[in-house]
Amino acid sequence: EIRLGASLSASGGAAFLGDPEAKTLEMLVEEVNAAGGINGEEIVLTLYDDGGDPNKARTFATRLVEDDEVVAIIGGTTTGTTMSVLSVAEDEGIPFISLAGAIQIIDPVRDYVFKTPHTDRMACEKIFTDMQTRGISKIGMIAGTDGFGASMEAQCKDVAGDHGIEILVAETYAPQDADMTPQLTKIKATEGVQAVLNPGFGQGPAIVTRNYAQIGLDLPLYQSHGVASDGFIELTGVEAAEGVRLPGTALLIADILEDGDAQKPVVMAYKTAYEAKYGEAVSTFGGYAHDAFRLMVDAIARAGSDDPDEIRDALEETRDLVGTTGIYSFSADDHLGLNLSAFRMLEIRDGAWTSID
Amino acid sequence: MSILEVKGLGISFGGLRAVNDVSFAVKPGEIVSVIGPNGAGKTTLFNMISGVYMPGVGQVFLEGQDITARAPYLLARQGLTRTFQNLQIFQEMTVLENVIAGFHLTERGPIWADLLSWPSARKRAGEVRNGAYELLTRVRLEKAAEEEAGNLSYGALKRLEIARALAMSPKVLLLDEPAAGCNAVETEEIDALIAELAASGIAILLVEHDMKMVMRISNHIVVLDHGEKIAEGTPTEVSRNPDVIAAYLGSEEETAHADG
Amino acid sequence: MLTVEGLRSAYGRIEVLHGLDLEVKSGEIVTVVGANGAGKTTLLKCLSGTQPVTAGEVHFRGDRLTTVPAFKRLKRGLSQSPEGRQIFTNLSVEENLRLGAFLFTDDRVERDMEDAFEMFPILREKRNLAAGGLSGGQQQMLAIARALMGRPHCLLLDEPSMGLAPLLVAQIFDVVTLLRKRDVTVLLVEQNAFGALRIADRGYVMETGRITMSGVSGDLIADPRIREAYLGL
Amino acid sequence: MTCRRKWIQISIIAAIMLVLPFFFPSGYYYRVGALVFVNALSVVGLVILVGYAGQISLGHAGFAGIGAYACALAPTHLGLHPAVAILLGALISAALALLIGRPILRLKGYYLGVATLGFGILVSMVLSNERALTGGPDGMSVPDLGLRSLLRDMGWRISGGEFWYGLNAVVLLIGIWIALNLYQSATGRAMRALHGSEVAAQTVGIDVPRIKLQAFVISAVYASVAGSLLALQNGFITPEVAGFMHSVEMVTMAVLGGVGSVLGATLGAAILTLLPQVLTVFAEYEQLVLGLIMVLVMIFLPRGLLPSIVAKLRGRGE
Amino acid sequence: MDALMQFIFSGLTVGAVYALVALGFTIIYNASDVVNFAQGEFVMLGGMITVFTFEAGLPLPLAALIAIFVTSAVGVALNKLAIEPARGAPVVSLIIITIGASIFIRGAAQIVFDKQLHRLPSFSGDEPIHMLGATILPQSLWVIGGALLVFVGLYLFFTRTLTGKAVLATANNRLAAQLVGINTGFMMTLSFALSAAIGALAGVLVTPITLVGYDIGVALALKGFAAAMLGGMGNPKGALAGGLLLGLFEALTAGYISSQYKEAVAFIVILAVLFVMPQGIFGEKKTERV
Ligand SMILES: Nc1ncnc2c1ncn2[C@@H]1O[C@H](COP(=O)(O)OP(=O)(O)OP(=O)(O)O)[C@@H](O)[C@H]1O
Ligand SMILES: Nc1ncnc2c1ncn2[C@@H]1O[C@H](COP(=O)(O)OP(=O)(O)OP(=O)(O)O)[C@@H](O)[C@H]1O
Ligand SMILES: [Mg+2]
Ligand SMILES: [Mg+2]
Repeated sequence: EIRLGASLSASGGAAFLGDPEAKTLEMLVEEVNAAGGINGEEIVLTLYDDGGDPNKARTFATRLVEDDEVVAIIGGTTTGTTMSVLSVAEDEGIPFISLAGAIQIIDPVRDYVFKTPHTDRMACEKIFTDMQTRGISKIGMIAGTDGFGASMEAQCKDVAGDHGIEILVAETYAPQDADMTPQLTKIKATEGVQAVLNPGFGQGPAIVTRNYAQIGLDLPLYQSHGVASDGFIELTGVEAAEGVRLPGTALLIADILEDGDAQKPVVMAYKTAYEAKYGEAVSTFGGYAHDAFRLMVDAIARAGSDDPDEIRDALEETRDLVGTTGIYSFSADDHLGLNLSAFRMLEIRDGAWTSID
Repeated sequence: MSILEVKGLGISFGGLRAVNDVSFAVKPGEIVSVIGPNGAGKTTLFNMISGVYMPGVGQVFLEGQDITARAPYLLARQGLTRTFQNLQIFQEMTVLENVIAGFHLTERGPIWADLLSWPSARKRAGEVRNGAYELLTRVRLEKAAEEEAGNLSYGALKRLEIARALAMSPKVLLLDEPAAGCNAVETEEIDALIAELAASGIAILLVEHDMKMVMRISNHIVVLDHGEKIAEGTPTEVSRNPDVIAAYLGSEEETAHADG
Repeated sequence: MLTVEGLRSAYGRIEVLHGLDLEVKSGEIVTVVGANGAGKTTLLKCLSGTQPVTAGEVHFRGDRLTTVPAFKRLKRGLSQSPEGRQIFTNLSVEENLRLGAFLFTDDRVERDMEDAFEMFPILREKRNLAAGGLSGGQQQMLAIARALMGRPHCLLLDEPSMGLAPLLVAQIFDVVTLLRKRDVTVLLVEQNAFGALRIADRGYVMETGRITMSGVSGDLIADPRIREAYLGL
Repeated sequence: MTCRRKWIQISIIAAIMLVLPFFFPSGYYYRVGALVFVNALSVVGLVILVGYAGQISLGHAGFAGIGAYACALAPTHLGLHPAVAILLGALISAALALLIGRPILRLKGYYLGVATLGFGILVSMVLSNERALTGGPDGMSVPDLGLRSLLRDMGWRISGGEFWYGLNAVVLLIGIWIALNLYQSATGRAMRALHGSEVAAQTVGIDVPRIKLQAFVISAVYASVAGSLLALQNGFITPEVAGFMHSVEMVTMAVLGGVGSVLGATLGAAILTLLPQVLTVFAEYEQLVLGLIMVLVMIFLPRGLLPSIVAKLRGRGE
Repeated sequence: MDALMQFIFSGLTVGAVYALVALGFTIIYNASDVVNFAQGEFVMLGGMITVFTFEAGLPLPLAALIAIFVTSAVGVALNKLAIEPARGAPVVSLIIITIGASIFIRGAAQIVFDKQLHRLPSFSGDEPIHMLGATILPQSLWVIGGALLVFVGLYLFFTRTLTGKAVLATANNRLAAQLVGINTGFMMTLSFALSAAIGALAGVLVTPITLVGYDIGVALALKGFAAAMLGGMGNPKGALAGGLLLGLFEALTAGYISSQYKEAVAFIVILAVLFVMPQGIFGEKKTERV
């Protein structure tokens, strides 16, 4: 048997992300084992819920390594938990694929640490590129103060200049705020703002979008990949969501992908299986876990052993593995292995996602 | 020379003049009683003297020093302490610890000595403990020393409060109805205790409704009614004062009736 | 009316009542005297149901009362003015009295309240003030008045004279005598043993959780042991 | 007599600390043990405030946050050694407690609760909003204490888990010793006295505001040191350490163990730290079971684990 | 000016949510001196149950009624199974029980329902109402109206009814309450039922605005607690005023000072108010004499 470990935030503030991740892993393990495992070896997954608490995440990471004797770890739903798990993985020499966004996870590159989601920086670049093509250069920003929102806000501020974008006004809201009209009213009153960008996940972006419509702001609104799921349209309401753009993955538009698209079979397979099993829509985050798992299985299969170091080496040699998020090719100095093309610019039209690339 | 002097003390609670222009003085070793009908303002007077309430007008002097509205703990450090009509006990501490707490001023030292259990701190603790036992014996509570204070009966708690106050070795002691809840025999014991304290030079200010006790041990009596001082004098003078009889004591017959 | 047989009660594991027998007949005034810590309060608490009984029985007007919860005993006609007064300090004087008649909604409540104010005029003056602001003696009056608002057949008074001025002590004893005329039975615990025995029909003497003596008041007053131990004569 | 009881208590805990590792099947248990000790340390501090002095705090994690971030920030920005940073954090916590304690401690009960809650929230907000300094919600890494490599140079090789288990155990023992000293000292008695009745405490000469403040400052220092140790052993810290949930967790540990009892605090910390580790077998039902256990303990042992059990045992003895 | 109006509308909306939670605290506190930290879970249950029954096809009003009813039952169960058996326990222990219960309810909700966010349709559409140069959603008016209604109801309950007084008496002196014939156990049950019902009502009203998920309870309980303390615990006037003020502080701070520190500013204001009024704005001083 091959022992895999995972520490995810299936409850707590990031349950939104961690829950589909956990479900995905459980589903895929079943699937692979049903198909005979890896090279005939069954996968045993030990999954812990760290509740988004970095301290717990570290304890679970230690437990996975020392007590459960896993050969590889997937997890770290948030940047904070990832950073906690990361040092254990590095110390003990256990390959670790993170599901969190921050760039600091793989920059600088660490021997045993990989990650599947795009970095926040890439999302910002994707958005700014789209703005540029629409002739937008002055924007307002409203971000959640949770880890996701704050981190992406910082990255966007960092790269805005490179794209000739000026951020005229930056507001924030707390993750569980009920009303963002004051912040949006301030943005509305700021002279020269041409579009608004809202990094965040959870209910915040839905409420922002609804308040946006309420106070009659008719500038283009950009959301982040943090809300890339059908749930967002449901929560926001079709009317308010109309015209919102965000950088998403192929998974969201699985149905309308062109037949020739390399990702189509992968995303369709995952989407159908997940929705059939759990009766809820897939989300980008589940996709991250899917990709991490596939990468790991692929590496273990190629390594032909459950020696952590060999798995690590195999992981680093991954080439052109098609995932839901994009196509991965790792190298010694790139442990993310995705490029901007993995992001697709999506727009909500009539309550559905459309690709505008 | 009086040790405690009250001058023109007064306070109001939303329109009600609970105490109005009350003056008197207490000498060391003297027992001065304050009597008066329910709601006359006796406890309120105590509260002002002991710094629990801030007087509206007037002054309080302790050994000639103006101590008006000074915080109770400062007054305690100057040798003035009291007991309460509504029991104020450290419920979750043992009976002995209640009394030891009364020795706070003797026992306290620098905080680091307490934290590190410095020999000096331990020495002080040991001494105080013996003193506390002695006091408990004096109020006949030595058997209950290790009992949680909340478990005592009402009368026992009254005596515990007195012991705790004595632990301070006060110069001025204010006793608010010390004999309430005690029967005639028990009251006599408290009588004796108070007289003994006065004999040792402590100035005692006493509020009590048990007239037998008051008349027996007071050197001087101050009578309050509706917050005003209506009379003062020796027990004999006061007990013959018609105003006092009308407002408080009632006719001879009634007094006898009530006190047996 | 009220009979107690073999009553035992304990705080935690420490037993303080060691099998009491006691009887109060209808229309009687019965007093219990005893030193501090004898268990008088505990006895009354057992009767009002606020202290669990470990053994023995309490019967009241023919019914077994031993296991009836405290709040139901008033309905059966047993009312208590507890030690330490136990008034509702955050509520006004009037609300305290009104709650004394919690079980009733008829017109008599108003009249009873007037009676209470007659009896203790100071309470009328303070009717709208928080009861916690009353002086000690005033609170004691309120506690007694509140107990009367419950229209008891039998009234349990725990040291009602505590903290009251001599005039009022006399008045309280008058009230108790008056209650008998209204067919209210009274069980009176008093430190003012002389006063209590003078108005009572019978008396019990309690010592460390046991009844050590009982009899007609006059006999008890005359008993030298009692005169020395409790009356200080 | 009481002095002997103190040493008995300390010896029992020390013995348990020493013997336990012989039963540890893997290094992970050292990690959990080390966490128990750190949590116990901050809870012992809370016992001084809540149990002795009867003052509630719903924001004590704020001090843990200060201690933790002192160890992250001072070495990076001021070039201080992490060990010095622990002291610096404790000093800042004490100073802050001194500053806010005066006005806050005039409040009573829930009002004090909300004021301390506000303090905790302010600290965690600053930590997560001042991104440039603290790394924001994503947190920041904490340098190594360096003690372990020192030991290694001296020829004593121990794993990270073992090292922190040992260090935290020693610090906790010192913390317990101090708290027990305080309990039977004049100051400790004054704290318990004002808990019973503030007016009465005043009339025996106790400077109530000052004693409350002392309790507040002492407990802040405990929390701060615990926060520092946590940060150093994790090597990474996020504002969660100062969050409301952490404060609540601390209070819960204290109450569960028995709020007036130092030993109880240790037990409470142990249980609430171990429980989530044990409950992982329930996966989805973990929260459910955790909540249930909390409720049941409080129903059946309303004064907290240790005092209630002791009372029960005594009862049988008599 | 228009901006100010918008901030005020926002503040009132959010404030009304806080006020509803704070009002929910009032009853249980008045009956037992316990701040029920599971109050936020009642709000969550109200929202979640309505969403699930509504999605199952029931009409919204019926779904809401069921939610309120079921949540009350949960409240009663909480009292019967957790609070009552612990009678005589110190208040801190009771508080820990409510915290434990809130963890339990949250844990149960994530299993019975799910971990997703949900929304209900607004009761009167999503067309913003333009007023005084600003906009407000009709649902906000529902929430504000709901808070006012609950306030009036509670105010009358505590000042005009004997039962209300009996609830107060229960907390003030349980022993005495029993002596005057009050069934204190029933008063506790009643207050838990009412509190839970108010919480559930809040959940129904706010879900169209704030959305609902299994873990929204903690944040709401926290804000409601702060609001109740600001206004003065136990007094419906205080709960209403505290809630609305807290909402307004946050909105105005977000609008004029810094959205990042709006909660910080709100707490600093609370601290300042408590410094001057240690019992909150409408809190009454407990009258206990020595
Ligand atoms: N804090 C307060 N708030 C309102 N009224 C008060 C307060 N303290 C005292 N009073 C009022 O002041 C008057 C005097 O009360 P005080 O307690 O001094 O009386 P007392 O002489 O001690 O009576 P007793 O013999 O009954 O103890 C009473 O009418 C009382 O109601
Ligand atoms: N809550 C309690 N817990 C433990 N023991 C108690 C408790 N209350 C009273 N006792 C003990 O029970 C015994 C009887 O007390 P009780 O209060 O009934 O006496 P009492 O006759 O009313 O005395 P007093 O005249 O002083 O009021 C005493 O020994 C007392 O210490
Ligand atoms: Mg008085
Ligand atoms: Mg008694």
